[in-house]
Amino acid sequence: MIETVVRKRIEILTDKAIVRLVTDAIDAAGITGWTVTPVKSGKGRDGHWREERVMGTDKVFVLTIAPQEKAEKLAEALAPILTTHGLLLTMWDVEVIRGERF
Amino acid sequence: MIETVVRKRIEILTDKAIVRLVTDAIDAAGITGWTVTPVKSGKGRDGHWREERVMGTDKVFVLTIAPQEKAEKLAEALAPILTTHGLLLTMWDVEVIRGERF
Amino acid sequence: MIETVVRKRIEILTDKAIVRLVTDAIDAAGITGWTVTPVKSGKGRDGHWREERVMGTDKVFVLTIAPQEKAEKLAEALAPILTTHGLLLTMWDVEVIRGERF
Amino acid sequence: MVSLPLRNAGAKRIRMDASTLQTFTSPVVLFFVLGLLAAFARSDLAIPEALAKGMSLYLMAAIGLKGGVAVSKSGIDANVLAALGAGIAASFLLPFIAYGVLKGFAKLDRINAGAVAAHHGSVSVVTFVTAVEILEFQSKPAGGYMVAVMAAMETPAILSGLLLARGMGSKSGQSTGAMLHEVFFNASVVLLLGAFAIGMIGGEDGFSDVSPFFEAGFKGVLCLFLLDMGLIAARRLMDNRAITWRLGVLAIALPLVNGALGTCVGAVIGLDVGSAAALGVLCASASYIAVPAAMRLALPEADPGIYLTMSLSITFPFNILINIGLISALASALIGSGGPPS
Amino acid sequence: MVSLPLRNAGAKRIRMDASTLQTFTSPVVLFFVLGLLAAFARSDLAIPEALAKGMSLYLMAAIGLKGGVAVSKSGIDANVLAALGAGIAASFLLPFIAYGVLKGFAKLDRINAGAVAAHHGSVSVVTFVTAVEILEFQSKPAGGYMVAVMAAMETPAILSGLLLARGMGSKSGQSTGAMLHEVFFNASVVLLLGAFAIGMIGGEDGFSDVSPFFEAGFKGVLCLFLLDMGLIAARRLMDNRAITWRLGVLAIALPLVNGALGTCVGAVIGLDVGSAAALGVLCASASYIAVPAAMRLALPEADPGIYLTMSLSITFPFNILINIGLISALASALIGSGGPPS
Amino acid sequence: MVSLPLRNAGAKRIRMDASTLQTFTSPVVLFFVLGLLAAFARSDLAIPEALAKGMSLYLMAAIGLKGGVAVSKSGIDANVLAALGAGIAASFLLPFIAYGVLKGFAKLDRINAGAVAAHHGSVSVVTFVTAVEILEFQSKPAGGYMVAVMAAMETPAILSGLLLARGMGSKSGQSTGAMLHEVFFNASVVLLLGAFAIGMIGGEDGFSDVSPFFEAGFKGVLCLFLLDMGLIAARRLMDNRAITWRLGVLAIALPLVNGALGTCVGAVIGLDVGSAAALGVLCASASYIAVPAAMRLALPEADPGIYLTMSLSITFPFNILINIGLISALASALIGSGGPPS
Ligand SMILES: Nc1ncnc2c1ncn2[C@@H]1O[C@H](COP(=O)(O)O)[C@@H](O)[C@H]1O
Ligand SMILES: Nc1ncnc2c1ncn2[C@@H]1O[C@H](COP(=O)(O)O)[C@@H](O)[C@H]1O
Ligand SMILES: Nc1ncnc2c1ncn2[C@@H]1O[C@H](COP(=O)(O)O)[C@@H](O)[C@H]1O
Ligand code: NA
Ligand code: NA
Ligand code: NA
Repeated sequence: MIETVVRKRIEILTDKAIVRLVTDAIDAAGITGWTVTPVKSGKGRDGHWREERVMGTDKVFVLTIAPQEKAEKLAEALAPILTTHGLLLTMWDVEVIRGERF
Repeated sequence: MIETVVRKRIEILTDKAIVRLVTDAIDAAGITGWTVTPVKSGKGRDGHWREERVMGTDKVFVLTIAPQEKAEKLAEALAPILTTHGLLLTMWDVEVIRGERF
Repeated sequence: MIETVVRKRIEILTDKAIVRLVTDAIDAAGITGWTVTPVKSGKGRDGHWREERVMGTDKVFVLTIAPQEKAEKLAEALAPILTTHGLLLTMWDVEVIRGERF
Repeated sequence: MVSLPLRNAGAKRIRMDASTLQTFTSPVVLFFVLGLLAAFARSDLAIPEALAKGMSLYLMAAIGLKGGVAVSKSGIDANVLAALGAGIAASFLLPFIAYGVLKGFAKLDRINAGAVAAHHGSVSVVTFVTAVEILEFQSKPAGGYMVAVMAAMETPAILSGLLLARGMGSKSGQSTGAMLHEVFFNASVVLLLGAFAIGMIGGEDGFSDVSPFFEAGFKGVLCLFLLDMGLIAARRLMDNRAITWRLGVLAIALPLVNGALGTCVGAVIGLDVGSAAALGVLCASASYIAVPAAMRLALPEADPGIYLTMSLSITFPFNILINIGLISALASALIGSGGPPS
Repeated sequence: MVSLPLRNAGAKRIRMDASTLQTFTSPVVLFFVLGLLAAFARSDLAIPEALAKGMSLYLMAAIGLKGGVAVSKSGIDANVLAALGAGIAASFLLPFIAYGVLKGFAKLDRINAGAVAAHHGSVSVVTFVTAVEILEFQSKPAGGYMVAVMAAMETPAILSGLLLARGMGSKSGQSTGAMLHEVFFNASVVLLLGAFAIGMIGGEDGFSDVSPFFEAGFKGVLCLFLLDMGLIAARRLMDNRAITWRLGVLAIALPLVNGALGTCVGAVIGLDVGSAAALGVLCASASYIAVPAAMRLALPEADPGIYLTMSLSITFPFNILINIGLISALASALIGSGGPPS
Repeated sequence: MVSLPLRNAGAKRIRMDASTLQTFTSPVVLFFVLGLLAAFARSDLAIPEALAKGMSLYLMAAIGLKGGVAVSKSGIDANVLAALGAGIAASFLLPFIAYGVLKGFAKLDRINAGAVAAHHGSVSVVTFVTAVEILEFQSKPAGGYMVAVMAAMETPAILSGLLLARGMGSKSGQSTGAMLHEVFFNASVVLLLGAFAIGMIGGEDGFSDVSPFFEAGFKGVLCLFLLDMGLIAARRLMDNRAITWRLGVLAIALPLVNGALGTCVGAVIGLDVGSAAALGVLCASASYIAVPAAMRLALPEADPGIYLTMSLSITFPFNILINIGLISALASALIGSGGPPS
């Protein structure tokens, strides 16, 4: 059986306009990489939004795989701006192969 | 260390044409929000489909974060139509910051 | 309360050009289906890449739900080419309804 | 079935072959064939979704505008109203015939038969647009008001299909109100009728401003759009698991019969040859955009593998490649290609 | 406020109504209205994101090229420099007025007032483009250099808005350098000025090659783009939860006042009627693309539900449907539609 | 290397400079430069993926159609066959030269040298299209059949590249059948040849219908597409970590040498000046779409950071900005710009 190790997977929903803030925080936490995936629409406490491109209000997911301690470092770095910047952060444990990479 | 709480993350793969059915069910379960992300193609027991837009057979993911009991309420609400409406539902535990929001 | 069973959810980040390799491996592992979702951009040890379409370097996620043993079979089948083909594989446990389907 | 005013039909040779063959040197049709062939050869050629959607919006806006401008010149007369009435009636009634043969001959269950019937009663915008181009090429232009007829024919068939599938009294999962709203305000109806109204308001003058975009580009866009449709239709056919030979036969027989019926009705109510042919094409065509979306909502148990494959992968190519030619020839035989009876 | 050179204003009847009404038979404006109506009727009509983005790039490239070619012919004279100076000053100063009334009348807090003020000082490319079309249609073409004025007006308002929101000394989360870079090299500034430069370098000759694409298609693309803007503006308005009636009033009063101010300044510095009207429209228009993106970055605490809804869902439609007509009429009244004073 | 029929070469001054400089006032090239500059200035300007893909499909369909229509008039003669043969041979053989210097001079390993060699043997559609525009602008139009030559040159280089990287006997992960299918039915080959066939079948008449779309829009679309290519090429170059100076030198030397070789071969086999230059450009150009996709599949161990950066970020801009001008001048010097020898 192939050997896997446990890492944290963190997913951050963020406005496109401030993606850079998030990826800079990931880099600063010493995490090796990140991946951005598109989002179509959503509803939160602010009401419904559509893919309202052209407008600076559309969102993306930034996801990153990191060891526990770096993940916590990232979560702590982002915590203060979660509310002001309207970020949504979730994380959970995943198994990865080639653990030395993350 | 930052404090996190555990919530359920539910992901539902659904035809675009009936997204509304799913998000209405989420709202009805009292969950605060949801996010829709795009899907490109897939294969299931019905065979391969492509991103067959223009046609009403393309799909999206609807994902929502909710406390355990609301998540169960949603799963129960959707269970009867999973097969007829061709939905695919998975859920798992995630950690979130600002638990009072979900 | 609705009954759920535990399955593995596997997510593979791969170049578009070799998606077929991955989905063939999924089929070969006897898994019932898979779903492909788009990716916008990312950064890894090779540096930043954008959605560099037209070029054969853009990526997608392939995700599949499978029982434990089939998931392991798939992971083992892909392990040897993870590095050469630049794949990123993560997996974790999820609950599904209608477990007989996966 | 109907007594037809076959004005000097004896004197005209049915120019079916010529019309049908001409079709195959038109770039529009050739691009469709290219799409079919590329998909059958399993090429990875594909048009991005956003672009295909954009082209279909463009085609609808353009055909709507054109129709509106035409009507702003010709005005609305008895012919227009007769065509509208005939179209609505056809869309409502044709599903009943289809339902009968789908249950009787092809042994479909009630739900699926109703769903398929709705598709064949409703219309395909692209089939209509292609027919309009081919008819113009053959010097038998259809009246501008036929665009409004098309928009009016999208919806009634959905109602009959649901009636047939569910019966009068039954409840659907979706509230009827939501369904009706979806059906009357769906994107293509709104865009077609909206552009039609803009064309009527702006008239020839208003249109001249935007005609380089909406007119000059039209055929080229249609080429690329049909390339995409060919790819999609053929790929779906190759993945097909649900279509029996009986369903395949009906996917060709229905447009043949509906097309002939529609053309005859057009002749009876006094339409000119191009408009009668266009009415025939509308009856022959089967929806593969608006109706599938409505069916997913209102009849989720029905199998898209059946209704989409029939309308998109069999009826649609058959109409584009063969049936438009046949209908055009029939209209000429019935009415004479010299235009409406004077 | 300013003593205006009202040349024979007495002799001219203010042709406000005519100008304003003419607007409503233009297909460009009618498509915008269609978008508004479709969204209010909750139709699912939508333009794919990639396409809308593409259309906005196209419009900016085309307007930039056109302006550059015009300036390659006319050259850069005192008028051009005066218009540039006036535009930059207006973009920098108008937010101060706006900030005052937003805090005083509408009781907005400092951060949100600064953000909204920045939007109203900056410009909307699409409003400008629509105005240029309407002015041309009314035989009062704006000078080609107004494109450069527009590009120059995008940025200063952002700086004033930030100054107002944060005060001089305060720190923002984002480094100022990054913000300035973002502001000066944002996509629309780069594309507008780049295409402008290409137009100047290539001149009439270079442009003739590409004009079928950039000129002939322009109005049609603008139609579809405004259809999309109508859909988006109306949907946002329906989802609105943050706009009080006082904010609504200001979203109309600001473009009215700013537009009049800008037109007057244009008259004072000696611009021809079309260019003065264009300057008025630039002052009246509010950004809903570049500035929101900058504000997300620099003032993340400000609420997009306020600034975007005001500029996009109220000011923008008001400008397209009514204010451009008013400004055009005012410019004619001030300067005379016979062109610049000779 | 080859004895060339230098007809009155003495009497002609090499008009390299003129040709090369002319290039820089063409909007097409200027938009490419704008893209490069915007990316170097780290602007966020970007063309949506779907749109860029759509534009490339449009360009291929248009160039295919145009070529097909041209051949439907001129017919297929010995020249056409000679050009086809020369192109296929060049595509197959040029990788061997490239492989040699890549291993010898730049010290690349076998796998990467084979992959890079395949790219340089194959062709870039956009480089060809740009060259065709520039050659037409210089009144040295290339023969329509060169489109078919281009399509034929896409594939052979892939086979040689794989041969070189893997040797004759070795096994690849992917079955050879799948690879060959991918290579022969890839989107661009199918669309180019399909549109070419449609152009031949429809001829001048069929084309006139769709020419407003495919012809009038062509240069404008090429402008926007090259803007995007400039952005992508420059961004990749800035992120580059894999290109040594030796590789950089080869990414310029290979197109220089291959372009000269191709032009000379064109002259030897008797092509007219435009077609010989086009053959030279095809030899000089390096694939960055079809071949990278094939290499990901067949040689996954090869590094896209090397082959893509070389062909897309160095060879491509070098060809567009400088080499097309050089090749055009060389062809004129060899053959005379007065057309083919009579
Ligand atoms: N730690 C990570 N978390 C999330 N995505 C990653 C991570 N590392 C790499 N990736 C993704 O994998 C791609 C290739 O990574 P690499 O093979 O390291 O160059 C990157 O472009 C990212 O999209
Ligand atoms: N419970 C939730 N589950 C999933 N996504 C959510 C949830 N709440 C909010 N979101 C997403 O976060 C965005 C902003 O939410 P909010 O800050 O509450 O307005 C929404 O548009 C959704 O896309
Ligand atoms: N085991 C699976 N893992 C991931 N996605 C699946 C799986 N099975 C089905 N799907 C997705 O669900 C869609 C419908 O599946 P089905 O209802 O089995 O035809 C497919 O097109 C896939 O996108
Ligand atoms: Na029909
Ligand atoms: Na303004
Ligand atoms: Na080459």
